[in-house]
Amino acid sequence: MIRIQTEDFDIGEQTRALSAAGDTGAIATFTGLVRTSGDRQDVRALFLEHYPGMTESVIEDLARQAGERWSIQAVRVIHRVGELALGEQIVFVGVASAHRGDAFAACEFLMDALKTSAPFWKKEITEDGESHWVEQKASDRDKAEGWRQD
Amino acid sequence: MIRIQTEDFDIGEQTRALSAAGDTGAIATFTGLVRTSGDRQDVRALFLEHYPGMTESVIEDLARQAGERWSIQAVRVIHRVGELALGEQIVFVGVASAHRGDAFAACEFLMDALKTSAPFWKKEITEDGESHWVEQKASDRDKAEGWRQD
Amino acid sequence: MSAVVTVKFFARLRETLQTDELELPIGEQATVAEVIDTLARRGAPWDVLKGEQPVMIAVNQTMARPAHTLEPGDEIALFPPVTGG
Amino acid sequence: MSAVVTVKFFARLRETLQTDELELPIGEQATVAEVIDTLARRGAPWDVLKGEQPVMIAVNQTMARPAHTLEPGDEIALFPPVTGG
Repeated sequence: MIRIQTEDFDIGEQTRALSAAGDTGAIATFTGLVRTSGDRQDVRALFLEHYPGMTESVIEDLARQAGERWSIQAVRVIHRVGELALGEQIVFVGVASAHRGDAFAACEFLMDALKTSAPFWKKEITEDGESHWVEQKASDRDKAEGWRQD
Repeated sequence: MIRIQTEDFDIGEQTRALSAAGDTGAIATFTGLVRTSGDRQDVRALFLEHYPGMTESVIEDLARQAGERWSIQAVRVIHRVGELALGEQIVFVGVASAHRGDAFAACEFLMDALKTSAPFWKKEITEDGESHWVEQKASDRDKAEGWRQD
Repeated sequence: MSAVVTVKFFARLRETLQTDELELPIGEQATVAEVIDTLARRGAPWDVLKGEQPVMIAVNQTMARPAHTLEPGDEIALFPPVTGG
Repeated sequence: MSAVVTVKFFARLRETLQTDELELPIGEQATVAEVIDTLARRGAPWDVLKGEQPVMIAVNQTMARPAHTLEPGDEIALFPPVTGG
Protein backbone atom coordinates (compact mmCIF):
# COMPACT_ATOMS: atom_id res chain seq x y z
CA MET A 1 0.00 0.00 0.00
CA ILE A 2 1.52 3.29 -1.14
CA ARG A 3 -0.24 6.53 -0.45
CA ILE A 4 0.59 10.18 -1.16
CA GLN A 5 -1.75 12.37 0.87
CA THR A 6 -2.15 15.69 2.65
CA GLU A 7 -3.85 14.12 5.71
CA ASP A 8 -2.01 12.83 8.77
CA PHE A 9 -1.81 9.08 9.51
CA ASP A 10 -1.97 6.87 12.59
CA ILE A 11 1.02 4.58 13.10
CA GLY A 12 -0.93 2.16 15.31
CA GLU A 13 -3.48 1.67 12.52
CA GLN A 14 -0.72 1.21 9.93
CA THR A 15 1.08 -1.36 12.06
CA ARG A 16 -2.12 -3.30 12.70
CA ALA A 17 -2.73 -3.43 8.94
CA LEU A 18 0.82 -4.77 8.46
CA SER A 19 0.41 -7.43 11.14
CA ALA A 20 -2.65 -8.80 9.36
CA ALA A 21 -0.29 -10.06 6.64
CA GLY A 22 -0.21 -13.80 7.26
CA ASP A 23 2.76 -15.27 9.08
CA THR A 24 4.19 -12.02 10.42
CA GLY A 25 6.74 -12.20 13.23
CA ALA A 26 8.40 -8.83 12.82
CA ILE A 27 7.33 -5.31 11.93
CA ALA A 28 9.89 -2.56 11.44
CA THR A 29 8.64 0.99 10.96
CA PHE A 30 10.15 4.37 10.32
CA THR A 31 8.38 7.68 10.83
CA GLY A 32 9.89 10.98 9.74
CA LEU A 33 8.81 14.19 11.47
CA VAL A 34 9.28 17.89 10.72
CA ARG A 35 12.16 18.72 13.05
CA THR A 36 11.51 21.54 15.47
CA SER A 37 14.97 22.97 14.81
CA GLY A 38 16.32 22.40 11.33
CA ASP A 39 19.43 24.03 9.89
CA ARG A 40 17.69 27.39 10.23
CA GLN A 41 16.20 28.62 13.48
CA ASP A 42 13.30 30.58 12.00
CA VAL A 43 11.51 27.81 10.09
CA ARG A 44 7.84 27.56 11.01
CA ALA A 45 6.66 24.96 8.48
CA LEU A 46 7.57 22.87 5.45
CA PHE A 47 5.84 22.77 2.10
CA LEU A 48 6.13 19.52 0.14
CA GLU A 49 5.68 19.39 -3.63
CA HIS A 50 5.68 16.14 -5.63
CA TYR A 51 5.32 14.75 -9.16
CA PRO A 52 1.97 12.92 -9.12
CA GLY A 53 2.09 9.58 -10.86
CA MET A 54 5.87 9.30 -10.96
CA THR A 55 6.07 9.39 -7.15
CA GLU A 56 3.80 6.38 -6.80
CA SER A 57 5.54 4.40 -9.55
CA VAL A 58 9.03 5.10 -8.11
CA ILE A 59 7.92 3.90 -4.66
CA GLU A 60 6.16 0.85 -6.16
CA ASP A 61 9.41 0.00 -7.89
CA LEU A 62 11.42 0.39 -4.66
CA ALA A 63 8.95 -1.88 -2.85
CA ARG A 64 9.35 -4.44 -5.64
CA GLN A 65 13.17 -4.23 -5.30
CA ALA A 66 12.87 -4.71 -1.53
CA GLY A 67 10.69 -7.77 -2.12
CA GLU A 68 13.36 -9.26 -4.39
CA ARG A 69 16.22 -8.68 -1.93
CA TRP A 70 14.55 -9.63 1.34
CA SER A 71 11.87 -12.02 2.51
CA ILE A 72 9.04 -9.64 3.31
CA GLN A 73 5.28 -9.98 3.50
CA ALA A 74 3.87 -6.48 3.32
CA VAL A 75 5.05 -2.92 2.81
CA ARG A 76 3.19 0.30 3.58
CA VAL A 77 4.51 3.70 2.58
CA ILE A 78 2.73 6.98 3.28
CA HIS A 79 4.21 10.31 2.25
CA ARG A 80 2.44 13.56 3.02
CA VAL A 81 2.50 16.61 0.73
CA GLY A 82 1.41 20.24 1.15
CA GLU A 83 2.13 22.41 4.19
CA LEU A 84 3.30 20.66 7.36
CA ALA A 85 3.92 22.40 10.68
CA LEU A 86 6.89 21.67 12.96
CA GLY A 87 6.56 18.33 14.72
CA GLU A 88 4.11 16.89 12.17
CA GLN A 89 4.59 13.45 10.62
CA ILE A 90 5.93 13.54 7.03
CA VAL A 91 6.59 9.98 6.05
CA PHE A 92 5.89 6.43 7.22
CA VAL A 93 7.56 3.24 5.99
CA GLY A 94 6.47 -0.05 7.54
CA VAL A 95 7.61 -3.55 6.61
CA ALA A 96 6.22 -6.89 7.84
CA SER A 97 8.31 -10.05 7.66
CA ALA A 98 8.65 -13.44 9.30
CA HIS A 99 12.12 -12.36 10.51
CA ARG A 100 13.39 -9.16 12.09
CA GLY A 101 16.63 -8.84 10.08
CA ASP A 102 14.68 -8.69 6.82
CA ALA A 103 12.12 -6.25 8.25
CA PHE A 104 14.83 -3.86 9.47
CA ALA A 105 16.92 -4.02 6.28
CA ALA A 106 13.99 -3.56 3.90
CA CYS A 107 12.59 -0.66 5.98
CA GLU A 108 15.91 1.21 6.06
CA PHE A 109 16.57 0.52 2.36
CA LEU A 110 13.13 1.87 1.39
CA MET A 111 13.61 5.01 3.45
CA ASP A 112 17.14 5.69 2.14
CA ALA A 113 16.15 5.01 -1.48
CA LEU A 114 12.98 7.09 -1.22
CA LYS A 115 14.98 10.12 -0.06
CA THR A 116 17.11 10.18 -3.19
CA SER A 117 14.83 8.81 -5.89
CA ALA A 118 11.19 9.67 -5.16
CA PRO A 119 10.24 13.02 -6.70
CA PHE A 120 9.40 15.10 -3.63
CA TRP A 121 10.77 18.57 -2.94
CA LYS A 122 10.78 20.38 0.38
CA LYS A 123 10.53 24.12 0.92
CA GLU A 124 11.14 25.69 4.30
CA ILE A 125 8.76 28.48 5.23
CA THR A 126 10.26 30.94 7.70
CA GLU A 127 8.64 33.19 10.31
CA ASP A 128 8.88 36.22 8.01
CA GLY A 129 6.73 34.47 5.38
CA GLU A 130 9.68 33.87 3.04
CA SER A 131 10.47 30.40 1.78
CA HIS A 132 13.41 28.59 0.25
CA TRP A 133 13.97 25.17 -1.27
CA VAL A 134 15.91 22.62 0.74
CA GLU A 135 19.10 21.25 -0.88
CA GLN A 136 19.70 17.51 -1.19
CA LYS A 137 22.23 16.25 1.36
CA ALA A 138 25.39 14.43 0.29
CA SER A 139 24.89 12.10 3.28
CA ASP A 140 21.53 11.02 1.82
CA ARG A 141 23.15 10.25 -1.54
CA ASP A 142 25.85 8.24 0.24
CA LYS A 143 23.28 6.23 2.22
CA ALA A 144 21.33 5.36 -0.94
CA GLU A 145 24.56 4.43 -2.77
CA GLY A 146 25.42 2.09 0.10
CA TRP A 147 22.53 -0.22 -0.88
CA ARG A 148 23.75 -0.72 -4.47
CA GLN A 149 24.48 -4.31 -5.38
CA ASP A 150 26.95 -4.10 -8.22
CA MET B 1 10.76 3.95 29.51
CA ILE B 2 11.11 0.22 30.04
CA ARG B 3 8.12 -1.90 30.92
CA ILE B 4 7.57 -5.62 31.51
CA GLN B 5 3.86 -6.33 31.49
CA THR B 6 1.19 -8.89 30.73
CA GLU B 7 -1.09 -6.34 29.00
CA ASP B 8 -0.99 -5.51 25.30
CA PHE B 9 0.30 -2.14 24.07
CA ASP B 10 -0.64 0.36 21.36
CA ILE B 11 2.14 1.24 18.93
CA GLY B 12 0.50 4.54 17.91
CA GLU B 13 0.48 5.64 21.55
CA GLN B 14 4.10 4.55 22.03
CA THR B 15 5.25 6.40 18.92
CA ARG B 16 3.41 9.57 19.96
CA ALA B 17 5.17 9.42 23.33
CA LEU B 18 8.51 9.09 21.52
CA SER B 19 7.81 12.01 19.19
CA ALA B 20 7.21 14.28 22.19
CA ALA B 21 10.95 14.04 22.91
CA GLY B 22 12.22 17.47 21.83
CA ASP B 23 13.88 17.81 18.45
CA THR B 24 12.81 14.48 17.01
CA GLY B 25 13.12 13.98 13.25
CA ALA B 26 13.12 10.19 13.12
CA ILE B 27 11.39 7.36 14.94
CA ALA B 28 12.34 3.74 14.26
CA THR B 29 10.25 1.00 15.84
CA PHE B 30 10.29 -2.75 15.98
CA THR B 31 7.37 -4.92 17.01
CA GLY B 32 7.67 -8.66 17.49
CA LEU B 33 4.60 -10.86 17.14
CA VAL B 34 3.82 -14.49 17.97
CA ARG B 35 4.20 -16.12 14.56
CA THR B 36 1.20 -18.04 13.32
CA SER B 37 3.45 -20.83 12.08
CA GLY B 38 6.62 -21.37 14.04
CA ASP B 39 8.95 -24.33 13.68
CA ARG B 40 6.13 -26.58 14.85
CA GLN B 41 2.70 -26.60 13.23
CA ASP B 42 0.66 -27.36 16.32
CA VAL B 43 1.62 -24.41 18.54
CA ARG B 44 -1.40 -22.52 19.86
CA ALA B 45 0.28 -20.06 22.22
CA LEU B 46 3.51 -18.98 23.89
CA PHE B 47 4.21 -18.64 27.59
CA LEU B 48 6.90 -16.13 28.55
CA GLU B 49 8.76 -16.35 31.85
CA HIS B 50 11.26 -13.73 33.04
CA TYR B 51 13.59 -12.83 35.92
CA PRO B 52 11.95 -9.80 37.55
CA GLY B 53 14.42 -7.09 38.44
CA MET B 54 17.26 -8.40 36.33
CA THR B 55 15.19 -8.03 33.14
CA GLU B 56 14.65 -4.33 33.75
CA SER B 57 18.27 -3.66 34.71
CA VAL B 58 19.65 -5.52 31.66
CA ILE B 59 17.41 -3.50 29.33
CA GLU B 60 18.27 -0.24 31.14
CA ASP B 61 21.91 -1.07 30.58
CA LEU B 62 21.34 -1.81 26.87
CA ALA B 63 19.50 1.52 26.49
CA ARG B 64 22.44 3.28 28.17
CA GLN B 65 24.87 1.56 25.76
CA ALA B 66 22.72 2.63 22.81
CA GLY B 67 22.79 6.20 24.11
CA GLU B 68 26.58 6.11 24.22
CA ARG B 69 26.97 4.75 20.68
CA TRP B 70 24.32 6.76 18.85
CA SER B 71 22.77 10.19 19.09
CA ILE B 72 19.30 9.35 20.35
CA GLN B 73 16.66 11.24 22.30
CA ALA B 74 14.31 8.64 23.73
CA VAL B 75 13.96 4.89 23.96
CA ARG B 76 10.85 2.87 24.84
CA VAL B 77 10.95 -0.88 25.37
CA ILE B 78 7.92 -2.99 26.26
CA HIS B 79 8.16 -6.74 26.71
CA ARG B 80 5.13 -8.84 27.54
CA VAL B 81 5.20 -11.92 29.76
CA GLY B 82 2.67 -14.66 30.52
CA GLU B 83 0.57 -16.50 27.94
CA LEU B 84 0.33 -14.95 24.47
CA ALA B 85 -1.85 -16.31 21.67
CA LEU B 86 -0.73 -16.58 18.03
CA GLY B 87 -0.56 -13.18 16.32
CA GLU B 88 -0.26 -11.24 19.59
CA GLN B 89 2.39 -8.55 20.12
CA ILE B 90 5.32 -9.70 22.28
CA VAL B 91 7.86 -6.90 22.22
CA PHE B 92 8.17 -3.26 21.19
CA VAL B 93 11.38 -1.28 20.81
CA GLY B 94 11.10 2.37 19.71
CA VAL B 95 13.88 4.91 19.33
CA ALA B 96 13.59 8.66 18.67
CA SER B 97 16.48 10.61 17.19
CA ALA B 98 17.20 13.74 15.20
CA HIS B 99 18.54 11.50 12.40
CA ARG B 100 17.22 8.31 10.84
CA GLY B 101 20.51 6.40 10.67
CA ASP B 102 20.92 6.63 14.44
CA ALA B 103 17.28 5.69 15.08
CA PHE B 104 17.52 2.58 12.87
CA ALA B 105 20.88 1.42 14.25
CA ALA B 106 19.95 1.89 17.92
CA CYS B 107 16.58 0.16 17.44
CA GLU B 108 18.11 -2.89 15.73
CA PHE B 109 20.97 -3.07 18.26
CA LEU B 110 18.52 -2.99 21.19
CA MET B 111 16.38 -5.72 19.68
CA ASP B 112 19.35 -7.97 18.82
CA ALA B 113 20.99 -7.47 22.23
CA LEU B 114 17.71 -7.98 24.10
CA LYS B 115 17.21 -11.37 22.41
CA THR B 116 20.48 -12.76 23.77
CA SER B 117 20.96 -10.95 27.06
CA ALA B 118 17.60 -10.12 28.66
CA PRO B 119 16.39 -12.97 30.90
CA PHE B 120 13.19 -14.05 29.16
CA TRP B 121 12.35 -17.63 28.28
CA LYS B 122 9.70 -18.80 25.82
CA LYS B 123 7.69 -21.96 26.04
CA GLU B 124 5.52 -23.16 23.16
CA ILE B 125 2.15 -24.55 24.13
CA THR B 126 0.79 -27.04 21.59
CA GLU B 127 -2.78 -28.01 20.71
CA ASP B 128 -2.58 -31.16 22.85
CA GLY B 129 -1.87 -29.08 25.97
CA GLU B 130 1.78 -30.10 26.11
CA SER B 131 4.52 -27.47 26.22
CA HIS B 132 8.24 -27.28 25.54
CA TRP B 133 10.90 -24.66 25.99
CA VAL B 134 12.21 -22.86 22.91
CA GLU B 135 15.96 -23.20 22.23
CA GLN B 136 18.13 -20.13 21.65
CA LYS B 137 19.01 -19.68 17.96
CA ALA B 138 22.62 -19.53 16.79
CA SER B 139 21.54 -16.80 14.34
CA ASP B 140 20.43 -14.63 17.29
CA ARG B 141 23.81 -15.07 19.00
CA ASP B 142 25.56 -14.15 15.74
CA LYS B 143 23.46 -11.00 15.32
CA ALA B 144 24.21 -9.85 18.88
CA GLU B 145 27.93 -10.61 18.39
CA GLY B 146 27.88 -8.47 15.26
CA TRP B 147 27.35 -5.33 17.38
CA ARG B 148 30.47 -5.89 19.52
CA GLN B 149 32.97 -3.07 19.31
CA ASP B 150 36.27 -4.67 20.19
CA MET C 1 3.78 17.01 -39.36
CA SER C 2 6.24 17.75 -36.51
CA ALA C 3 6.26 15.45 -33.45
CA VAL C 4 5.63 17.06 -30.09
CA VAL C 5 6.77 16.28 -26.52
CA THR C 6 5.54 17.68 -23.21
CA VAL C 7 8.11 19.14 -20.80
CA LYS C 8 7.21 19.56 -17.11
CA PHE C 9 9.15 21.51 -14.49
CA PHE C 10 9.09 21.08 -10.72
CA ALA C 11 10.09 22.85 -7.52
CA ARG C 12 12.82 25.50 -7.79
CA LEU C 13 13.03 25.02 -11.56
CA ARG C 14 9.27 25.59 -12.00
CA GLU C 15 9.53 28.77 -9.96
CA THR C 16 12.61 30.10 -11.77
CA LEU C 17 11.09 29.44 -15.21
CA GLN C 18 7.59 30.49 -14.10
CA THR C 19 6.39 27.54 -16.15
CA ASP C 20 5.03 24.22 -15.00
CA GLU C 21 4.55 22.65 -18.41
CA LEU C 22 5.08 23.35 -22.11
CA GLU C 23 4.91 21.55 -25.44
CA LEU C 24 7.87 21.44 -27.78
CA PRO C 25 8.23 20.16 -31.36
CA ILE C 26 11.11 17.70 -31.79
CA GLY C 27 12.97 16.27 -34.78
CA GLU C 28 13.46 12.57 -35.41
CA GLN C 29 15.84 10.80 -33.00
CA ALA C 30 15.92 13.90 -30.78
CA THR C 31 17.48 13.35 -27.34
CA VAL C 32 16.66 14.91 -23.97
CA ALA C 33 19.99 16.76 -24.16
CA GLU C 34 18.85 18.45 -27.40
CA VAL C 35 15.54 19.48 -25.81
CA ILE C 36 17.43 21.01 -22.88
CA ASP C 37 19.79 22.84 -25.31
CA THR C 38 16.87 24.21 -27.29
CA LEU C 39 15.21 25.56 -24.14
CA ALA C 40 18.46 26.95 -22.66
CA ARG C 41 19.10 28.91 -25.87
CA ARG C 42 16.02 31.02 -25.08
CA GLY C 43 18.30 32.97 -22.71
CA ALA C 44 17.61 33.98 -19.09
CA PRO C 45 15.98 32.50 -17.06
CA TRP C 46 16.05 29.39 -19.31
CA ASP C 47 19.85 29.22 -19.25
CA VAL C 48 19.44 27.86 -15.70
CA LEU C 49 18.93 24.49 -17.44
CA LYS C 50 22.61 24.56 -18.43
CA GLY C 51 23.75 26.34 -15.26
CA GLU C 52 25.60 25.16 -12.16
CA GLN C 53 22.63 23.57 -10.43
CA PRO C 54 22.15 19.92 -11.39
CA VAL C 55 18.99 19.13 -13.38
CA MET C 56 17.41 15.69 -13.01
CA ILE C 57 15.54 14.15 -15.95
CA ALA C 58 12.57 11.81 -16.11
CA VAL C 59 10.98 10.53 -19.33
CA ASN C 60 7.50 9.10 -18.99
CA GLN C 61 7.92 9.21 -15.20
CA THR C 62 11.12 7.14 -15.14
CA MET C 63 14.56 8.61 -14.43
CA ALA C 64 16.52 9.03 -17.69
CA ARG C 65 19.90 10.22 -18.97
CA PRO C 66 20.51 13.19 -21.29
CA ALA C 67 21.29 10.77 -24.17
CA HIS C 68 17.80 9.24 -23.94
CA THR C 69 16.13 9.27 -27.40
CA LEU C 70 12.60 10.68 -27.44
CA GLU C 71 9.41 9.43 -29.07
CA PRO C 72 6.52 11.67 -30.12
CA GLY C 73 4.16 12.23 -27.17
CA ASP C 74 6.80 11.56 -24.50
CA GLU C 75 6.45 13.34 -21.15
CA ILE C 76 9.79 14.81 -20.08
CA ALA C 77 10.22 16.20 -16.56
CA LEU C 78 13.11 18.40 -15.44
CA PHE C 79 13.66 19.03 -11.73
CA PRO C 80 16.26 19.65 -9.01
CA PRO C 81 17.62 16.77 -6.88
CA VAL C 82 14.79 15.39 -4.74
CA THR C 83 14.46 16.17 -1.02
CA GLY C 84 11.51 14.16 0.30
CA GLY C 85 11.25 11.88 3.29
CA MET D 1 28.54 -18.53 61.56
CA SER D 2 28.44 -19.84 57.99
CA ALA D 3 27.73 -17.39 55.20
CA VAL D 4 24.70 -18.06 52.99
CA VAL D 5 23.81 -17.31 49.37
CA THR D 6 20.48 -17.59 47.56
CA VAL D 7 20.32 -19.62 44.34
CA LYS D 8 17.43 -19.09 41.92
CA PHE D 9 16.51 -21.28 38.94
CA PHE D 10 14.51 -20.32 35.87
CA ALA D 11 12.66 -21.86 32.95
CA ARG D 12 13.65 -25.41 31.95
CA LEU D 13 16.13 -25.60 34.83
CA ARG D 14 13.49 -24.63 37.41
CA GLU D 15 11.17 -27.30 36.01
CA THR D 16 13.83 -30.03 35.89
CA LEU D 17 14.97 -29.30 39.47
CA GLN D 18 11.42 -28.64 40.69
CA THR D 19 12.97 -25.81 42.67
CA ASP D 20 12.73 -22.08 42.08
CA GLU D 21 14.99 -20.95 44.89
CA LEU D 22 17.17 -22.34 47.70
CA GLU D 23 19.68 -21.12 50.26
CA LEU D 24 23.16 -22.57 50.44
CA PRO D 25 25.97 -22.12 52.97
CA ILE D 26 29.30 -21.14 51.34
CA GLY D 27 32.90 -21.06 52.51
CA GLU D 28 35.16 -18.03 52.26
CA GLN D 29 36.22 -17.08 48.70
CA ALA D 30 33.72 -19.57 47.27
CA THR D 31 33.09 -19.24 43.52
CA VAL D 32 29.96 -19.81 41.47
CA ALA D 33 31.67 -22.89 39.97
CA GLU D 34 31.98 -24.39 43.45
CA VAL D 35 28.33 -23.72 44.20
CA ILE D 36 27.37 -25.45 40.96
CA ASP D 37 29.64 -28.42 41.81
CA THR D 38 28.11 -28.74 45.27
CA LEU D 39 24.60 -28.83 43.83
CA ALA D 40 25.49 -31.19 40.96
CA ARG D 41 26.93 -33.70 43.47
CA ARG D 42 23.43 -34.22 44.84
CA GLY D 43 22.90 -36.55 41.86
CA ALA D 44 19.91 -36.63 39.47
CA PRO D 45 18.23 -34.36 38.57
CA TRP D 46 20.84 -31.91 39.94
CA ASP D 47 23.58 -33.30 37.70
CA VAL D 48 21.85 -31.41 34.88
CA LEU D 49 23.87 -28.42 36.15
CA LYS D 50 27.02 -30.14 34.85
CA GLY D 51 25.30 -31.75 31.86
CA GLU D 52 25.35 -30.99 28.16
CA GLN D 53 22.91 -28.09 28.22
CA PRO D 54 24.63 -24.75 28.80
CA VAL D 55 23.85 -23.02 32.11
CA MET D 56 23.96 -19.22 32.27
CA ILE D 57 24.94 -17.49 35.51
CA ALA D 58 23.89 -14.17 37.02
CA VAL D 59 25.14 -12.84 40.37
CA ASN D 60 23.06 -10.07 41.89
CA GLN D 61 21.17 -9.79 38.60
CA THR D 62 24.26 -9.23 36.45
CA MET D 63 25.70 -11.87 34.11
CA ALA D 64 28.75 -13.53 35.70
CA ARG D 65 31.37 -16.20 34.95
CA PRO D 66 31.89 -19.46 36.88
CA ALA D 67 35.08 -18.02 38.45
CA HIS D 68 33.12 -15.17 40.07
CA THR D 69 33.87 -15.01 43.82
CA LEU D 70 30.81 -14.82 46.05
CA GLU D 71 29.97 -12.60 49.02
CA PRO D 72 27.59 -13.60 51.80
CA GLY D 73 24.04 -12.70 50.84
CA ASP D 74 24.67 -12.80 47.08
CA GLU D 75 21.78 -13.75 44.79
CA ILE D 76 22.92 -16.30 42.22
CA ALA D 77 20.67 -17.23 39.32
CA LEU D 78 21.15 -20.24 37.05
CA PHE D 79 19.17 -20.49 33.82
CA PRO D 80 19.21 -21.75 30.21
CA PRO D 81 20.19 -19.41 27.34
CA VAL D 82 17.54 -16.69 27.04
CA THR D 83 14.87 -16.72 24.31
CA GLY D 84 12.90 -13.52 24.66
CA GLY D 85 11.95 -10.93 22.07
